[in-house]
Amino acid sequence: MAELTMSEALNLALREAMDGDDDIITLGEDVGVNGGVFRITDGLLDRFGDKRVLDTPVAETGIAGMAIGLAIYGLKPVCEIQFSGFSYMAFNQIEAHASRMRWRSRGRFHVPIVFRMPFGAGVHALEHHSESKETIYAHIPGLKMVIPSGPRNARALLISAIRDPDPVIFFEHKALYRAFREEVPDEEETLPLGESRTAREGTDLTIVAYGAMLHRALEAAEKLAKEDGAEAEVIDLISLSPLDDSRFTESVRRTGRMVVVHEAHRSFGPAAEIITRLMEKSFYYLEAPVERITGYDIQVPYFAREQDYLPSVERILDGCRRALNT
Amino acid sequence: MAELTMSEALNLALREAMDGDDDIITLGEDVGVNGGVFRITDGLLDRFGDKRVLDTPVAETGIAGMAIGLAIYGLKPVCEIQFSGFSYMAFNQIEAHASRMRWRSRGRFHVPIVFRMPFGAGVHALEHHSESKETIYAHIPGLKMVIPSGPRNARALLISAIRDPDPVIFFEHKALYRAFREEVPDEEETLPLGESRTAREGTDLTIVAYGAMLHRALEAAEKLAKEDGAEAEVIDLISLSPLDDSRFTESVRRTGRMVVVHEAHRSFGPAAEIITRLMEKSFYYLEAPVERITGYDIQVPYFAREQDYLPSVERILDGCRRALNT
Amino acid sequence: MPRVKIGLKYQLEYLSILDESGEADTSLDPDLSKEQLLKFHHAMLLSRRFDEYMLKLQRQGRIGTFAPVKGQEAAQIGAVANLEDDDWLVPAFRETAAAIWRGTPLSGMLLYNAGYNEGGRIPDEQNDLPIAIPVGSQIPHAVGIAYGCRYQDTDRVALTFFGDGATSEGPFHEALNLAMLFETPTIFVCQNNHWAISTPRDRQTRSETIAQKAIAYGMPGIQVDGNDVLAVYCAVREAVQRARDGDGPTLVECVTYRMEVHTTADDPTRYRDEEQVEQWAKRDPIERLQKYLKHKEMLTDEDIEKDEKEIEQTVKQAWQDTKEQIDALSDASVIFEYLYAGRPPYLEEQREGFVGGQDNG
Amino acid sequence: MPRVKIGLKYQLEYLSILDESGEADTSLDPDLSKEQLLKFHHAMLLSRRFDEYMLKLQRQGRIGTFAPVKGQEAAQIGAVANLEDDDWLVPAFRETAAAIWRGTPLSGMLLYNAGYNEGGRIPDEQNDLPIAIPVGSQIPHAVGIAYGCRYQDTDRVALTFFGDGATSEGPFHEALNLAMLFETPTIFVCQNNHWAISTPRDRQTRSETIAQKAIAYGMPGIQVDGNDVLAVYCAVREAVQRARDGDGPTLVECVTYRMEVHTTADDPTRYRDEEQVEQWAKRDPIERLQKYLKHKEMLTDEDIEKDEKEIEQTVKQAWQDTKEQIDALSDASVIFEYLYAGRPPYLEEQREGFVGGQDNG
Ligand SMILES: Cc1ncc(C[n+]2csc(CCOP(=O)(O)OP(=O)(O)O)c2C)c(N)n1
Ligand SMILES: Cc1ncc(C[n+]2csc(CCOP(=O)(O)OP(=O)(O)O)c2C)c(N)n1
Ligand SMILES: [Mg+2]
Ligand SMILES: [Mg+2]
Repeated sequence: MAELTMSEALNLALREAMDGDDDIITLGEDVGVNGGVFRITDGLLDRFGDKRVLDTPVAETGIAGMAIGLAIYGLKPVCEIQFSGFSYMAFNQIEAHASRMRWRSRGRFHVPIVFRMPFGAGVHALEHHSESKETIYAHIPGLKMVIPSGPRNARALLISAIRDPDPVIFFEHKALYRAFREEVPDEEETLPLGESRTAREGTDLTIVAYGAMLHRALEAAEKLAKEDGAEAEVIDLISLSPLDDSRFTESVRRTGRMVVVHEAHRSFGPAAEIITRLMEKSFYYLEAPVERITGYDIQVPYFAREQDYLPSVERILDGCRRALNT
Repeated sequence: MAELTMSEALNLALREAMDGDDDIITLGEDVGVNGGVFRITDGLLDRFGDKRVLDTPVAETGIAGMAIGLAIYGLKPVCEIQFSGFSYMAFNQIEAHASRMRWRSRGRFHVPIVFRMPFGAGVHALEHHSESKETIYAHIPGLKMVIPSGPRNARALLISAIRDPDPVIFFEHKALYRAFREEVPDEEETLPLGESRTAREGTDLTIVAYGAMLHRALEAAEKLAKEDGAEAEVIDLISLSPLDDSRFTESVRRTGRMVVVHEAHRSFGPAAEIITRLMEKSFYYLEAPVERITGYDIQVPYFAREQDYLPSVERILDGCRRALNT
Repeated sequence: MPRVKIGLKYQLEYLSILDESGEADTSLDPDLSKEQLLKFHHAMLLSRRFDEYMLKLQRQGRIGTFAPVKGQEAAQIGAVANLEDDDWLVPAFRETAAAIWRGTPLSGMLLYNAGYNEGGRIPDEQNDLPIAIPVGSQIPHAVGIAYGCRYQDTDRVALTFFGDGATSEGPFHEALNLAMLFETPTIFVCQNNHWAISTPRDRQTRSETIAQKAIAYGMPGIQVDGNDVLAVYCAVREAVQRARDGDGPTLVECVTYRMEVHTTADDPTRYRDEEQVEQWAKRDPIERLQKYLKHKEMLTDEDIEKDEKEIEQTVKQAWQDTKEQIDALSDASVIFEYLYAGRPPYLEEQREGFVGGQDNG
Repeated sequence: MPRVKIGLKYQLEYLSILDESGEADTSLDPDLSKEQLLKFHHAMLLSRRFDEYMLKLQRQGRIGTFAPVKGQEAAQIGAVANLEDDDWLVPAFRETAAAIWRGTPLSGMLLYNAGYNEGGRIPDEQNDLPIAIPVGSQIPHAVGIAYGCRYQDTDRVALTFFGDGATSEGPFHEALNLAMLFETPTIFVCQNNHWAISTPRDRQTRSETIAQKAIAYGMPGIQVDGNDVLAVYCAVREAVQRARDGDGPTLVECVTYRMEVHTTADDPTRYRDEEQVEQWAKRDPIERLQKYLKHKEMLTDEDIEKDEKEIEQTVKQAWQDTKEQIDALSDASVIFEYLYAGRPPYLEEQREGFVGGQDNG
């Protein structure tokens, strides 16, 4: 057992996966000599050589398109898109080809690619470096969309994503990279994609969150317990697609109340889908309107005010209280 | 008053707008000599010359980026993206620049661009020619997203969109281009963006739809009236962004039941936002779970089976009956 | 060296072997075997007739929109004739002749054009990608595939087709640059057919040739007479050889002409002069090859007639097969297949709802 | 004409006027006025010192990440010095020197780098676009703007800056092609500073020069010594003249060097040799200009010292101003501004919730 940060855990996952499988190739801007701008690919070039760790030019469409070719050929590319805000440069490749190759070829080809992308606000970064537009990817059939919440599950999920036979959009929250350490087992660990987890048990209210906001949700839950004596169950979604709607549905059947938290924009954001699934599956169990505590429908402000954009623990707590008191 | 098809009405709108304002420039693939692959720009080149009607190379990023430059300079470009399925080639320009230029420059610049795009299934087209991914655009702050449902409102909305000081994604449903004729007044008509309309009045149930699905919703409403004696109110959303949530909310306060219809994919699609807004604003008025009748979470099948993908009148009717009978 | 000329590494060339009357430049004639040449001829003729047949079917409403290949047979056959079976082909959407050469069943293409996803399946063992519709978007795939070929120490190559219009798209640019950087064994074959729907070649780009775009990447480029199957064959042969030898990619521009509508949804009378089409008809690649073959006494009018008859049968049979395949197709619930390796729960619910005739939330 | 060489229209050239010791090639020296040359010098020096000051502020945690300009002052000043006030400038994200020349207040740049959106506002009447971060994405804007200039029959031009890395991106390609097709008065200035974060120039593209990429569009291109402000000035002057005369766009490659970190989040010791940096230090654009000016007896060490002092004051004052501006900034609810011309109801609800300290649905 080692105590790792999420960035170390992701690095470990890549190393482990690549150690065990020569078909895995890592490519992207600055992933080789520089080890990635967040050092997630640190040491891979030395270990695996420049045939397996490709420093590419600044060309997201080319990177994604080349990765699709690699995958069709039979390899397993892991692309780093330097920031999710630049993935739109490659959006056509992802929408038109990665998501459809299995389908278009009726199973003749499939594209086991992982598109790794740092996302999210809170690290004092520049414009386009703080986006949370996971909705866009979650909406596209044929893609999977995974968001780990800490070192241990990040490592397990990345290995699973690399082995998954389908394209996975893998969002890594920048604010979590070095936020805390967690025990990560020495032996390999995987986690199924498409399954959420219960991060905290509770009986009075269900909070659904993921990524960095999970930790604010947990903090709010602790405060709620201390200050209001109410126990919130906190669900960590992990996968937005496939969306595991069974766990939160089951939870709300017990608690009757739900708060959904994310830093993506509010309108047409993930919370809407989660709330709708709940309504479809557990309408009559709901005792109060669901609250959504989200990023606003504005661009993420530059860093002096990025916290004003993000759901704060206070906002989450207020949402919980409204849900509890109606 | 002339009886026009929607394609004729859109052509009229472009002509009228360009007649009155030299700053309006139309650009896109095949929009000049060929008059557009759907003939929406027919005759514009002859009338306005090749300085105002630009046949571009096949380069969506370039088209969108050039349009942004034109708009910053002070002109009012109307871009045709040949099919919405190819707009992803320009997605970075739209997300990173069109939607943000006012914001990034603190109002110094703004970009009054209309991105016209045919979308939707039902005309026996090829792959990528039948998409309905309006969610993606509706989710992005700084964009407006408009979808007309017939000749008369298409003409009025296009003129409003062109005059709007902000970027508007204007989705034109291919199956409506020549589906029917409607009286279009001789004098200019505009419609405010961000306002929905009531397409049919009713008291028992509210159906929310837009684009081509509006007409299926209306058909279902007629059947429902005839076969079940229930009167559905049908709301035509028109704008997805800004989303007018007041009209359908008000309607459901009267009817207590809602069915949302769209051909976009189901998960993380527009219905989720509509349902969530309703829940946030009228939770206690809801007498039954809201039904969503949508395209499935699959790629639109090739044309022999595209109708299997689309919400049929039957599916809508079933949804209405479920909403009424629970 | 204050103001000096910069010498460029690669010199562009133009290659043509067969002239319009079918006369070959003897110094360049690759002297292919009769068998090989007749195979070219048969494939080009079959492709032409199949194309014409599909156009008829489309006009009768039996199949949907498609992009006719007429006029571009030499550019396609001359190119893919250089590939081994397990080399890779990455087409755009107008490569009917190439697909025929590679072994794609005609009935599969018809099924595709009749609107059934099943038609998109490429036979196992045939290393061809399905049709790619977003212009230029397939080009980077040929870089990744070719990289894979080298990575696994094979001498396989990847050849990709695209049009003059596609060269204006970003993915073309990014792909060629990547291919040079990683020295992938990719052959980029541009079929410059002078049109991108209604946009003529000289409104697509101001470069005098498409071939010279290779210079932007330090890549060798060559322009060939694309209606001359021998010239295309020889130019692509060089490019394939270079790729197999580990010397990286090449851009080959085939100058040809789209003799038909862009697709069956298009009306070229709106934007192009019939005269230009007539001029190009004189350079027809099939006629030219026939003249050459007759001159070489490898082909007679009787041979052609025989071939034509056989082809007529093949094509009709293909449509028969397709109709039977359509009749035998299982129910429409196949639309829920091939999204993922497995079907996630929400999708299974949707499928069940579809099968059961009711929407599942 | 079976196998023939294709002649290319444009001959590429390399231009250099000042050598590394500050000696000018007299046949090429543009003989600028003393006033003009001292203005260059002042702007370059101010830019250098401002950059260094910002680096200090960043290291002290007072401002956030930014991209230092050190080493590229000649490439920027030499280029923008050709613009009239109402010409347009379309920068990327490293154009501090150009912004200074154009009149952007230092305090605005500091405010931006301190994380306040207010810093992004360009003064009215200054036709500069805000910083564009997605690499290469700003290039097409300079085509549209330049089109507008011609459309309204002005002789204004648009000049855009981008890096060597940006030339690998699709938007670069699409923009240059469009500019040639519509003959827009656009000047494309590539600052080839040899690095794109950790990727060296020769791993960015295999073309021997960036300038030759112009050939792909039939566009004139030229490579210049980007640390030679006179060479940059002259090359861009030609390009601007061509643009004003209605003769379309030009690609100018300025060969220069990024002397600092990529951004303050970057650690170049991981990927580059200090030796290379030292080599380039000998070609420093400011020193070179100073030698030239001294040689011409237009500048003395005392003049420089005086200028340095003045600059020190200017820079410190700018930071004072910025701090005051920050203190005077209104509450954070400004984050709800400038999304649209008006504020739609749902957004107003969100703003009200924010101001009132509670979430509004
Ligand atoms: C990205 C994209 N934009 C637009 C279209 C519509 N479209 C289909 S073919 C075509 C022209 C392509 O021209 P070219 O590359 O020369 O190929 P050709 O049709 O001549 O074979 C266009 C614009 C498309 N399919 N994809
Ligand atoms: C589309 C996009 N991809 C990646 C990045 C991250 N990034 C910022 S600068 C840079 C390198 C740019 O190199 P170059 O164009 O040479 O400009 P320079 O930094 O040398 O000024 C990269 C990859 C980005 N900003 N935008
Ligand atoms: Mg073409
Ligand atoms: Mg650089």
